[in-house]
This record gives sequence, C-alpha cells and structure tokens, in this order.
Amino acid sequence: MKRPELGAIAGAVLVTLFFLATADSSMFTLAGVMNFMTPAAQLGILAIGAAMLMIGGEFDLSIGSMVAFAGLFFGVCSVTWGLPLIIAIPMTLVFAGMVGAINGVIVIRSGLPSFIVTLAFLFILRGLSLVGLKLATGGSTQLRGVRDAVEGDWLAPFFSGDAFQGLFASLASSGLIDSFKNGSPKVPGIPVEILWFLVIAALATYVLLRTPAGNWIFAAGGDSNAASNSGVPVARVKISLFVLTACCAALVAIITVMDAGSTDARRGFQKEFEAIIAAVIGGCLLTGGYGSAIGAFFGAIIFGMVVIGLTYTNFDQDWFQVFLGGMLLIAVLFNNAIRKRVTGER
Amino acid sequence: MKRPELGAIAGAVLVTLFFLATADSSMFTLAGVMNFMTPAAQLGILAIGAAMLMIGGEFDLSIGSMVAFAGLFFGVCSVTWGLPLIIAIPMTLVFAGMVGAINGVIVIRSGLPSFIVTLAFLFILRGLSLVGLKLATGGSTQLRGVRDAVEGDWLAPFFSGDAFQGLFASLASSGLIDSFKNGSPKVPGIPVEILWFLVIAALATYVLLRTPAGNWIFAAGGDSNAASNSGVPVARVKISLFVLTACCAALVAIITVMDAGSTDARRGFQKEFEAIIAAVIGGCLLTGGYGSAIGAFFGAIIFGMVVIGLTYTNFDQDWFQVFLGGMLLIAVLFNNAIRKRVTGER
Amino acid sequence: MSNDSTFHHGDAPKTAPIIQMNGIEKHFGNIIALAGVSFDVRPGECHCLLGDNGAGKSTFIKTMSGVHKPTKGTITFEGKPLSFDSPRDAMEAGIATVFQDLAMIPLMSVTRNFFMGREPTRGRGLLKRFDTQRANEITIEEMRKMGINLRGPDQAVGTLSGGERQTVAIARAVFFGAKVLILDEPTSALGVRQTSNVLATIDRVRKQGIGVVFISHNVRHALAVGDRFTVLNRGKTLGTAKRGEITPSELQDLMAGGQELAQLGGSLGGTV
Amino acid sequence: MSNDSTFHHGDAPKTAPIIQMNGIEKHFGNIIALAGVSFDVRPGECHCLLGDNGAGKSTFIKTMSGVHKPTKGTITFEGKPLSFDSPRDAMEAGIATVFQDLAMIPLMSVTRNFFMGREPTRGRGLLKRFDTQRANEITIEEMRKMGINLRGPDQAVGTLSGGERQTVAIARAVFFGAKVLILDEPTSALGVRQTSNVLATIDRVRKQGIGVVFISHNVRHALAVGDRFTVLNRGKTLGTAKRGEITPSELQDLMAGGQELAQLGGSLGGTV
Amino acid sequence: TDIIVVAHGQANDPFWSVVKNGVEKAAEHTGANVDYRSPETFDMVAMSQLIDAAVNQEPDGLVVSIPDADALGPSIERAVAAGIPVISINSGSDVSKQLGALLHVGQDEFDAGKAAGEKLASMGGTKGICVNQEVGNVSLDLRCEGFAEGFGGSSSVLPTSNDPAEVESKVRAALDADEEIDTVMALGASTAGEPSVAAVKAIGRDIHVGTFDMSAGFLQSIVDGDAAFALDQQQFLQGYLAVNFLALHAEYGLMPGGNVASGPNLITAEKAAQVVELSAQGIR
Ligand SMILES: Nc1ncnc2c1ncn2[C@@H]1O[C@H](COP(=O)(O)OP(=O)(O)OP(=O)(O)O)[C@@H](O)[C@H]1O
Ligand SMILES: Nc1ncnc2c1ncn2[C@@H]1O[C@H](COP(=O)(O)OP(=O)(O)OP(=O)(O)O)[C@@H](O)[C@H]1O
Ligand SMILES: [Mg+2]
Ligand SMILES: [Mg+2]
Repeated sequence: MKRPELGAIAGAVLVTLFFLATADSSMFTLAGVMNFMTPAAQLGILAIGAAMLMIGGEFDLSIGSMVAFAGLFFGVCSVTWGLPLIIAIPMTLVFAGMVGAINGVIVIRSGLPSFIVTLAFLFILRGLSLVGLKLATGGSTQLRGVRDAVEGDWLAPFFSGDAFQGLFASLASSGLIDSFKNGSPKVPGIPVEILWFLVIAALATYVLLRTPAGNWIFAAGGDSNAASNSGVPVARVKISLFVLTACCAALVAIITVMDAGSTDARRGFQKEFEAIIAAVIGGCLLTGGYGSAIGAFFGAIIFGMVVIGLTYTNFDQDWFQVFLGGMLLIAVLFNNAIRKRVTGER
Repeated sequence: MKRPELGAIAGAVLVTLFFLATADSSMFTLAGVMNFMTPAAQLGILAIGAAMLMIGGEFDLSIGSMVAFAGLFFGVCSVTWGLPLIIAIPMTLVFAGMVGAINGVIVIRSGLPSFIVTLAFLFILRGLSLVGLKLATGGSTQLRGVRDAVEGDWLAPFFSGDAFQGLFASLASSGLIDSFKNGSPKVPGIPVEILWFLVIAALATYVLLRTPAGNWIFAAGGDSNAASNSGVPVARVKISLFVLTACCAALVAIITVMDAGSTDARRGFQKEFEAIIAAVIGGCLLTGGYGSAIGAFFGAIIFGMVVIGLTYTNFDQDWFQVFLGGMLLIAVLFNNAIRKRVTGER
Repeated sequence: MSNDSTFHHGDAPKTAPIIQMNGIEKHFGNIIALAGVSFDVRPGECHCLLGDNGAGKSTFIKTMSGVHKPTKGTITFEGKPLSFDSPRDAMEAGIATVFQDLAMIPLMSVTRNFFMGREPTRGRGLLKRFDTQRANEITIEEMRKMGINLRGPDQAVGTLSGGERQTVAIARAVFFGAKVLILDEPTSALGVRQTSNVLATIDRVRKQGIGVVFISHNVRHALAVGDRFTVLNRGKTLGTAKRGEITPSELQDLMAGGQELAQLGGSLGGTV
Repeated sequence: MSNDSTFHHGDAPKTAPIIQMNGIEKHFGNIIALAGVSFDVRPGECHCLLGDNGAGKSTFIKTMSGVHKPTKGTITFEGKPLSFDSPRDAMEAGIATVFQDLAMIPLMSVTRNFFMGREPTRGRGLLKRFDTQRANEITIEEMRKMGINLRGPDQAVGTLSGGERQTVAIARAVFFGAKVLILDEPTSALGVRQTSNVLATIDRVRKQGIGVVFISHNVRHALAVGDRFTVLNRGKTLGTAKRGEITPSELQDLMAGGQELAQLGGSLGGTV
Repeated sequence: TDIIVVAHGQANDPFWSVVKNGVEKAAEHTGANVDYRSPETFDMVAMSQLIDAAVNQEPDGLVVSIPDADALGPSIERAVAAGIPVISINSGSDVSKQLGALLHVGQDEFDAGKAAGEKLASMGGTKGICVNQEVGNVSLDLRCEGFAEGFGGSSSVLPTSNDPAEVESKVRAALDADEEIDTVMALGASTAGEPSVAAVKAIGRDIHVGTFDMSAGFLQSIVDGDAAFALDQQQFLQGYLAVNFLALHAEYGLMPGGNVASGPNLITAEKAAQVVELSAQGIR
C-alpha cells in the first residue's frame, strides 16, 4: 500500500535484464543509455505531471496537443517576435498555464469528467496549432529557425543541448569514455532534458510526500467530497494541478523545439496517452488518490527503454507493436505481483 | 439521476439545430442523413459495447485494434481460405470473443486496471494485424478482394450494402425520393449497419433495464466489492462484457470489410477513443455504474453528425479540429446542464 | 436488567449447529486480524458476537459469509466441511449477511439494490426478464415493515439517509435469509423506532428456526435478543456465555476488554 | 434515569449563542429535506439534535458546517450574519465536524487523514514542509486518549475497523475544534470503552467553553451529556427542551416521531 | 463553381498541407469555391463516407486521392454516376481511368520509391532502413516496398512515431546495433527525415540519407552535405492543377487528354538551395 513505486522499480530491472539478454551490446554503452534516456526523459517530464494530476483524481488528455501548441507559441515568441529567452520562456509557461487553468476551471465548475473536457481541448489545441503555424509561416506547417534565433542566448544552455560538455571532453581525452576517431567524445554531455527530468522527479516527490500540498493532492484524488468536507481546498488543488501539467507540457515543448530547431503541427501526437501509460506502469491508480512521482519516473524509463530498445534487438520490426504490448503487459503484471508481495495483500 | 440519456438527446437536438443553421441544405436530405448515419452507426455499434462495459466498470482500449484484427481474420477466412460467410462470420465472432475473454480474464485475475491491460492489447492486436496482413498477402499491408469473395453469398445482404433496395428503387421511380439523372435513386437503400445499430441499441437497452443481467452490470460497475458481497457473480459479468465488446468490434469489422471490399492495418485506428467519447457524451460515467445504451446511441449520432456535418459547412479544413473540439465541449456542457436541470441537483 | 424480556425464550436450543467455525485465523499481510476463533450457530438461536473496536468481529463474519478465505481453520456447514469461494456460494447455501459497510451501490435505486444478485424474473426462455413491478412492491412493503416509508422504490440509495440505507440492507438480508442471518452492527445508525423493529424482526426470524449472528456494541440490545454471547478480543475468543449465566455488567466489562471505563458509572446505569 | 449524572452541571449557560440558524430550508431537486429549522448553540453547552431516520439531522448540520448552502434561512455566527462557501470557511471560523460518513480517505494513512487540510509544518519559506514526525506523535497520542492503540500511524484508514475509523474522525474534530464541535452519530460504531471515552470527551470539551452539537439515536447517550434537546421530525423542529424539563420516555417518544414502538416496553426499560 | 477535394492525408500533415496550399492557390486564381477535406486518420472507411458527403452536395467537380481502390471505388463510381467530373490525384494512377476519373495528377508511390531506391543503390548503398512514421498507411508502405525493390540490397522497415526525439533515438539505435547499415530512407521529410539526419550526424558514420517529400530543414541539410536528396513529387501541382482543370472544365468544358506526372523530381545539393525558401512557405 505504502510504496506504489516498488513494482515499477522491479519492472525496470526486469526490462533491463531482458534487453541485456537480447539486445545488441551497444544499447548499454554510455551512448546507448543516453540515447534511450532522452526520449524517456521527455516523456517522463510529461508523465510526472500526468501522475500528479492522476493522483489528484483528474486526467489531462490535452498535454500532447499542448506540446504542439506551446511549441508554436514559443517558436513565434523567439523567431517571429525575436524575444530573448528570458522573456519567451516565462511567457510560454504562463500562457500554457492559463490554458491549463481554463481546463481546470471548466472541469470544476461543470462537474464534468476531466476526460471529456480535456479531450475537447486535445482537438482544439491541435487545431489551433495548425492554424497558428500557417499564420506564422505563411502557409507551411513547420516553423523553422528557432536554433538561429536562440543562438547565443545565455539561457539557451539550460534548455537545449548537452550539459557538462567540458567534463565529457576531458573524460574522452583521458580515455575514460569512448570517443570518435577525431577525438571528440561519442557522448558530448548529458542532454539537458535528462537533468530536468531528474530535478522534476525529485521536486514532485518532495511535494507529494513532504508538504501539506502533497497531502491535499492525495486527499483530493482519494475522495474529493471527503477531502472538501475536511477542509481541503479541492478546487484550488485541482486547478493548480492542471496548470502544473500544462507547464510540464510547455517545458517539454520548449526543450524539444530548441533541440530540433523547429516545430510542426504534429508534435506531441499521442503523448498524453504515453504519459498516462508511464504513470500507470509507475503504480498510479486511474481512480486517483494513489501513486507516486518516482513510480512515474521509472514508468517513463520502462516505456522509453522498450520503445527504443526493441530496435537494438534482432526481432523483425513488423513485430514491434506486438512486443511493445507484450512487454508492457509483462512489466505491469510483474510490477503488480511484486507490489502485492512486498506490501501484503490489499 | 434516473435518465442518463436525457442530456444526450438534448445535445443531439442542439447539434441538429446548429447544422440546420450553418450547413449546406443537402445535409438533411435523405441522402445526407444516410451519409452521416452510416459512420454514426459504425461508431455506435462500438459505442454501445463500450458503454455497457463502462457501466460494468471497465474499459476496453483494444476495440480499435480489434476492428483491424477481426477484419484481417475475416478477410483471411473468406479470401484466402474461401470459406462461405455462414462459417466465416461465426468464426470471426468466436475468435474475437476469445480475445475479449483473454482481456477479461487477465483483468479479473490480476486486479490490474483494464485501462492498462487492454492498452497492451491495443498494441498487440495492431501489431498482429500488420504481421498477419503481410503473411496473408505476401508482403502488402492491404488485403483486397473481399467483395469478390463474398459475392453471391446468401448471407452477404445482411452484412453489407443497403437494405430495402427494391422499395427505394420504386420510391425513386415514383418520384417520392430524389434520383440521379440516370434514374437510379440517390439513396439505394438503408445501409445495413444502420439497421444493426438500431437492433443492437434496442437489445442493449432491454438487457440493461429489464433483465437480471442488466442489474448485475450496474452493480458490478457501481461498486464491484459491494456487488460481489451481495452475491453478484462479478467476474463472470465483467468477462462477458469484454466478450460482448470484442464481438461488437468484430461485427463492425465484418460490415466495413465487406463494404469496403478490403482491409488494411490501420482500420479502426483510434476508434476506441471515439467509442468512449460517444459513450461519455451519452451520459456514461467513467467510474462505472451509470449510463445507458440509448445515451451511447445518441452520443454516436452526435459524434457522427459533427464529424461529417462540418464538411457540409464552409469551414476551412484547417479549423476542423478546433470546431470538433468546441462542439464536443458545448454538446457535453449543454447535455450536463439539461440532465442536472431535469433530474434535480445530484 | 430484568430477565422477563419479551424476547427471551429459555435456553438456547440443543439442536446441531448449522454452521461451525473452528480455529479460524486470518492474516492480512503481516497484520493478524484473527488468531484462532471458534464459533457456531444453531437453528433458532440468536448468537451475539461482541467485542471491542478492532477485535476482529467483522473480519470473522466475513470469513463466515465467503468474503475472506480463512488463512487457517475449518468451516463445517450442516455437518459437512465446506469452504465458500465467494459470497454467492455462501448465499446459495442459505447465509444472508448485513455487512457493516452495507454492500449497497449508491447510484442504484433501492429496488435494484434490494434484489441485487437475486432478481425475481417473469416470463421464460429468452423472454425471462426482471420483474420490476413485483420487485418494487416487495421492496416498499419490506421497508414499511421496518418502519421506513420510502418516497419511491426508484430513489437512488446514495440519496437515502444513513439509517434508511441501513434499513434497506437489513430488510434485504431478512427477506432472503434462509438458514443463517448475519447482522454486523445492524442498528448502529438506526432511530429508536427502527431499532425496535429490527430487534423484533430478529426475534421473529429466530422463531422460524433461522440461526442469527448478531454483532453489536450495545449491551442492552445484545441482552434483549441474545441467547448466547461470544466475546472476541484482539482476534481471540474470550469465551461464550449462555443467557442468564452472565450479568450485564460482567458482559460490559468483557466487551471493554477488561479495561477501565471513563468515569461514567453513575450516569448510564452500568450499560452504555 | 437518575439525575445525578456526573456530566450534568446545572442549567444551560445563558450566554449569547455562538451560532444561530434561523428558518433553514434545504431542497434537493424536488425533495424537501429541511422545511424550516431553527437552532442555536451556546458556548459551553452540549445541544443534542435528535430525530428519526431521515428526519434531516445530517442535512441540517451540513448546512451548519458549510457543506450545503441552505435554500432559505439565515445563519448568524457570533452575532454577525454569515454564509459559509465551503467547509474550509466554516472550519476557519472555528467549526469542527464529525460527519456521519466520517470524511476519511481510505487509501491514506491515519496521520494524513488526521491532519488533512490542516497540516502542521516545519521550517519556513520554500522549505516549509509537512512535519510528519510531530503529526504522527499527535495522532498516536490523541487516538490513545480515545482508547484506541494504533498499530502504526501510517496504517491506511481503509484497513481500520469501523469503530477505529470513527474514532479517528472524532479525535481529529476534537483536536481542531475551536468554538463549535459538531458530532453526527459519533458513537454509532464504537465499543463500550470508546463510547464512554467519547462521552467523557464531550464533557471535557464543553467545560472548556466550546459549544457541542451532538446527534444520536441513543436516548441514554443523549441524556448523559446533553444540556438541551432539539427534536427534528420530517425536516421540521418539534421543539427544544432543557435538561430536566423532559423525561427519558417523553424524549424517546418524541424521537420516534410519536409512533408506537414494536413490543419492546419491558425488555429495554423504556430506552432503546 | 464549387469544387471539393477529398484526400487521405490530414491538413496538418506537412506533405498534404502543401497540396492544400495548391488547392487554395487555384481557388484564388480561378475564383472557384473549393473545400479541402480529409479523414482524421488514414481511414479508408471514413474517407469513402466523406466522398459520399461530397457527392451529396453535387459540386461541379471532385478531386480525390485513391490509396485503396476497393474501399473508395463504389463512392467514386457513385460520383461519376451522379454526373460529377472527377480527377484523381497523388495515388491511384492505375485505377483512376477504370473508376471513371477524367485523369490523374500525381506520382505512383511505388514507382517513386523504386526511383529513390535505385538512386541510393547507385550511390553505393548495400544495406538500408526505411524509416516509416505511420506504419499501416498503405501509401507509405508502398513507398517502402518500392524502395526495397529499387534498392536491391538488403533493406528493412523501421517503424516509428511522429515524435522527432523518438525517431532520432530509434534511428540511432538501429545504426548502433548494425554497423553495416549505410543507407537511410525516410518516408517524410520533417517527421522522419530531419531526425534521421540528426541521428546520423551524432553517430559520425558516413551514411546516405534520402527522404520522400521536402521540408526546409531537410533541404538545408542537403545543402550542407548532411543528406543526399529529397524526392519531390511537387504535390503543390496535384492540388493546383486538379482544381484548375476542373474549374476550366466547368466553365469551358476543357480537359487535358492524359494523365499528368507531377513527379518524381530528385532534389539534390545543386537544386536544394533554390527551393528552401519555397518549402518554408509550404509551396514545395
Ligand atoms: N484488509 C485489511 N488489511 C489490513 N488490516 C485489516 C484489514 N481488515 C481489517 N484489518 C484489521 O483487522 C482488525 C480487525 O478488524 P475488524 O473490522 O474485524 O474489527 P471489528 O471487530 O469489526 O471492529 P468494529 O467493532 O470497530 O467494527 C483491525 O485492527 C483492522 O485494522
Ligand atoms: N443529496 C440528496 N439528494 C436527495 N435527497 C437527499 C439527499 N440527501 C438527503 N436526502 C434526503 O433527505 C432526507 C434527510 O436526510 P438526512 O441524511 O438529513 O437524515 P438524518 O436525519 O441524518 O437521518 P439518519 O438518522 O438516518 O442519519 C432523507 O429522506 C434523504 O433521503
Ligand atoms: Mg466491524
Ligand atoms: Mg444522518
């Protein structure tokens, strides 16, 4: 009962063992690990937001579209309007947060399930991204030039590229990590999204377990009626969670847009789904009130590892989806069995 | 409280009024109505299955993939093996039902949320469809020739084409309904899926409201623990519902494959989503124990009307998703307000 | 406490027990809820199960009605060893239970809850259907007998008051109770009138030869209808006493686990 | 019923009421749950709210604690007209409530439930955090005072027995009760020891000048601690009586809505 | 004049947005009232219903793409029966005539794939992967099949999603896992092509990357020498010409006598620089 993430950790170990046995050895070199951790981290940032919202008893299906929409907004800020990052990034986050708040307010006011409200926003935001992109570019569905626009901005290294490049270069030159023939390290540094992922997972865990707000989130998701009767400001908590989730999506948008240098209308497609999967693998209950950020952290890693890892194996890639589904099933079954074992019967 | 479908009916009226005001007048001609009712009926058959499962407290995210998978199976039965429909159709239904039962048994045995289990099957079935298609066709992802294979089978008219063709032809020749310049009626008959849709909606309503099994479904979804303590065979009820949902998907697969004459690996993509949307618009609670088949019926009609209806209006396709989302939101908000009004505060 | 209670009818019957539980243990993970409890019910008797909060009473009757499987111990039903796989099995064997949490579905109507799992049908073959009309009539009638006049049989249970809800659960169990009727704190949320109805009902049912297991924290209620009293403490049986062998204050002391009560002596005349 | 109860301390205080409710009505759709109820609580008194099942007691105290907005009627708190927008408002004004359904989250630990909405913190600024250790200590201690020894403060409430759960809710309300303490059938699931603790607690709290609203179906419990008694029937006030002005059997008749009880007279000595 | 375009690609698909831009340009030039419609996903059943909906509105001309002749055939035949002039674009050149369409503007997906495969084989490729961002979409699958045939050497399909980070990681993983891969064929320029180039760059091996369709970013990579070529089918023309033909047909009864091949058109380093700007505007 007490440790939702236990199963996810066990699942991660299981998946690792599976790939150690079946995948090409390059998967677990430093470069290989960075390679599958990058998409896992991008998904994970979304998944932690989604997990907190799920613990609070709600869903947000619009986060995938939000990635596209916030990406567009950020792209317009920096390319079209030429704003520096110190303005563009907060503006994007505030803007995304506002959309999240609208989601939240509609859910709370109407009493409708968040599933259906945010589903409407899934379509609306996706559609607006397309319209906005065409307006911004004069007809194309891709907005380019972000990399040039943010070049040299002092904030850029925090949101794109690789961190600790100096360290890695010196490690490579001293032969501690692999390097290319020309002497540059195979892994130039740690992609910033991985660092963000770690920081956000730690923060979310702290908030959930060590602050009054965390208690309110669990309470609001466990039984919003009982929570409100006990004095928890349920509406405020839930709206804040919607804002937080939207901001997570916006952060992912900023990072990926700066990394790719461009954004298009299909960014973040179905990420809402993957984020929920990762959260559920991580032990969150769909009914709310139970789960953990650490669980979502490992859930995202499992998902990322399976998606990318299968490419390292010799399986016919036509079977990709079959394996993905099968491994998901095995991971959650295993995860569930372990949790029941460790924490006693429910 | 007592009539979940009230809001959906009101929503359907609202949407109809909207299109009467904005759409091309041909939308509400006989041909136009048949045109939007056909996808609504295909979606509706899925939605009624999904609604019953949701009332029973579970989800099935694999129905979209099941449409592809059952379509492939049916295609192989009739094209590759040349079986007559009287054998091919029951085989397909039994086969789909078995997969549904596997879903159900895993959910019940493991105690995992059905969301995650059926999600795994979403991938597995989609992947198997791809692999199976390639095997059956020798490398292509499209299996063709179903129309020729079933041509002349006495069962074919029940599952494909239009019913009451003679009636419509005579109506057309007597000028009661529109006809093309060459004299054939614009509407050759009522597409069979619409008839199936009506029959299934009526049956499902009967089962839910008038039989012990219906009571068990509501009970199992309302609180499976309390239901089981009161003597409801919860496991049996839920597994049967999974089977039923899978069979609904297989029926849609059979109808669409025979109509299209072909099947491909992307059939039914995201239909699980749309079916759940329709059920929720129709007043089903995501938490189970509340909803109706009639609601899902009108939910599917609303959804079908919006999707097809927008093409009868002058909106730019770029704005399609924005409108779709907006109309969904307005329909459910309206629906919710009406229901609260009519049934008193919750 | 006077002994001339209207409900008392001499010693407990000497017939063979309908159900006999021997050395039942139940563990939840590393929590031991029951550490070896033996208990039996005979036809026509009301056997009270008493004990402090958390003593294990609910857990025990749940093993009796098929909800939990005992970790250890045997159940003998009408002389044969038996193990119930589900509450439905127990029900079909003739055990009806009012659970402490009532096992009601808030979103469903009173009638649908009343007949949940055992719906009356009309017609046959494919036309066999839930006989709503008869079900409604029975529900209204049974509730009236318990002293509750429903607004309508299709009111959702979730909108009933606590006591009304409890009455539905009791009326249902009594209606279907075939051989054993188990009541877990059935009167806790009931008003005086409803309580007296329930106690009278227990008496009536018992006279029909049904065995009743009655859990209560109210010493007076227990003494009013009980033939035998078994006291649980921390998952163990403290012992069983027959009616008349034990005084109310002895019983109350036992139920409190032998610990001192707060300064209440005078005001409540010895029985809380 | 003797009048020398340990809990009785003369007439109700004559001070101004803390909270005064006037002509409260509450409709749910077309169901009229309250049809004009007036009620007040003064500091240092225990005002009992009595009535049959479905009389509207819970609905009434929910309007008092900010859960429902009354359809009609006025609330005066400490002399000023007031309307609570949420339970949190009422709580901040100093009203603590034990709801009949307890308002607990089964999946959360006892401590987290105990402090839900009012967590003690340590540190400040960004480092302000939930002081788990102190919270655990307080929880264990307050539960012990009520006669429950918890296995651990991190046990999930969902795994507690019915009575243990109720005790958590009461201990919580008492701990936070500032000016008014509302208890909706707090002793319904409690054992004798826990009940006597709760009654003693009500008395202690009242002596500190807190006004207590106590709902019960148990005439004896009500008489043991009540200073005034208001009886509801079908959403209307039947009248208010001071302690000593009314006999137990009169009170019981009132609570039963004036209707006859099943043949119980002898066995329960007039009070169920 | 009213003209309706029903295509199988969504308005937010970078490839199809160019077709749509062509449609809009033609509408502007001819003054016709044109609607572009497509199903929400690659869904042939839904597409046939959209064609039916279009026919019900009795437009003066109908433009369709035909990725599945079996599924769409009856609806197209119904349009023809209703006396609506039909032009097919993009896919379906083989069945276009047979179903009653007046002509076809486009390029055969299989042939295009074959051309690309041959080009890459001629650059020395022996082992290739085909990066498919939408497995099961028949027109994309055909491109892969064509590629496999034209390429001759060993080739396999790498299924991915639309997410650039995932595509990049997967291509990297595939390249890491098999040192012999020397050719990457992407099925869409911005979704699959650009991340493939990034992956190849990060891994530091000498690998040829080609793509179907174009995006400004990918073209820039061609200019910079990081990628080999883009296979352009000038889909702007497919939208523009089809609408134009039908508008002229409605006004004057004019119609060209045969199919128009809009591609394939290989964009290599020499030509890439000129089209970057046009691509950024959604014209190429
Ligand atoms: N599912 C469970 N998991 C863990 N512990 C449990 C579970 N169910 C009950 N317990 C524990 O077992 C003990 C006995 O609980 P039970 O509900 O049987 O008590 P009870 O005698 O019915 O008490 P009450 O009179 O308060 O209803 C309690 O301490 C409780 O915490
Ligand atoms: N949300 C609601 N919707 C409709 N009716 C309601 C609702 N809540 C309460 N009622 C009705 O109002 C009446 C009063 O209910 P309430 O819970 O206040 O009774 P009570 O006096 O607390 O009874 P008990 O002693 O059984 O707890 C009941 O008849 C109940 O059916
Ligand atoms: Mg109990
Ligand atoms: Mg009440």
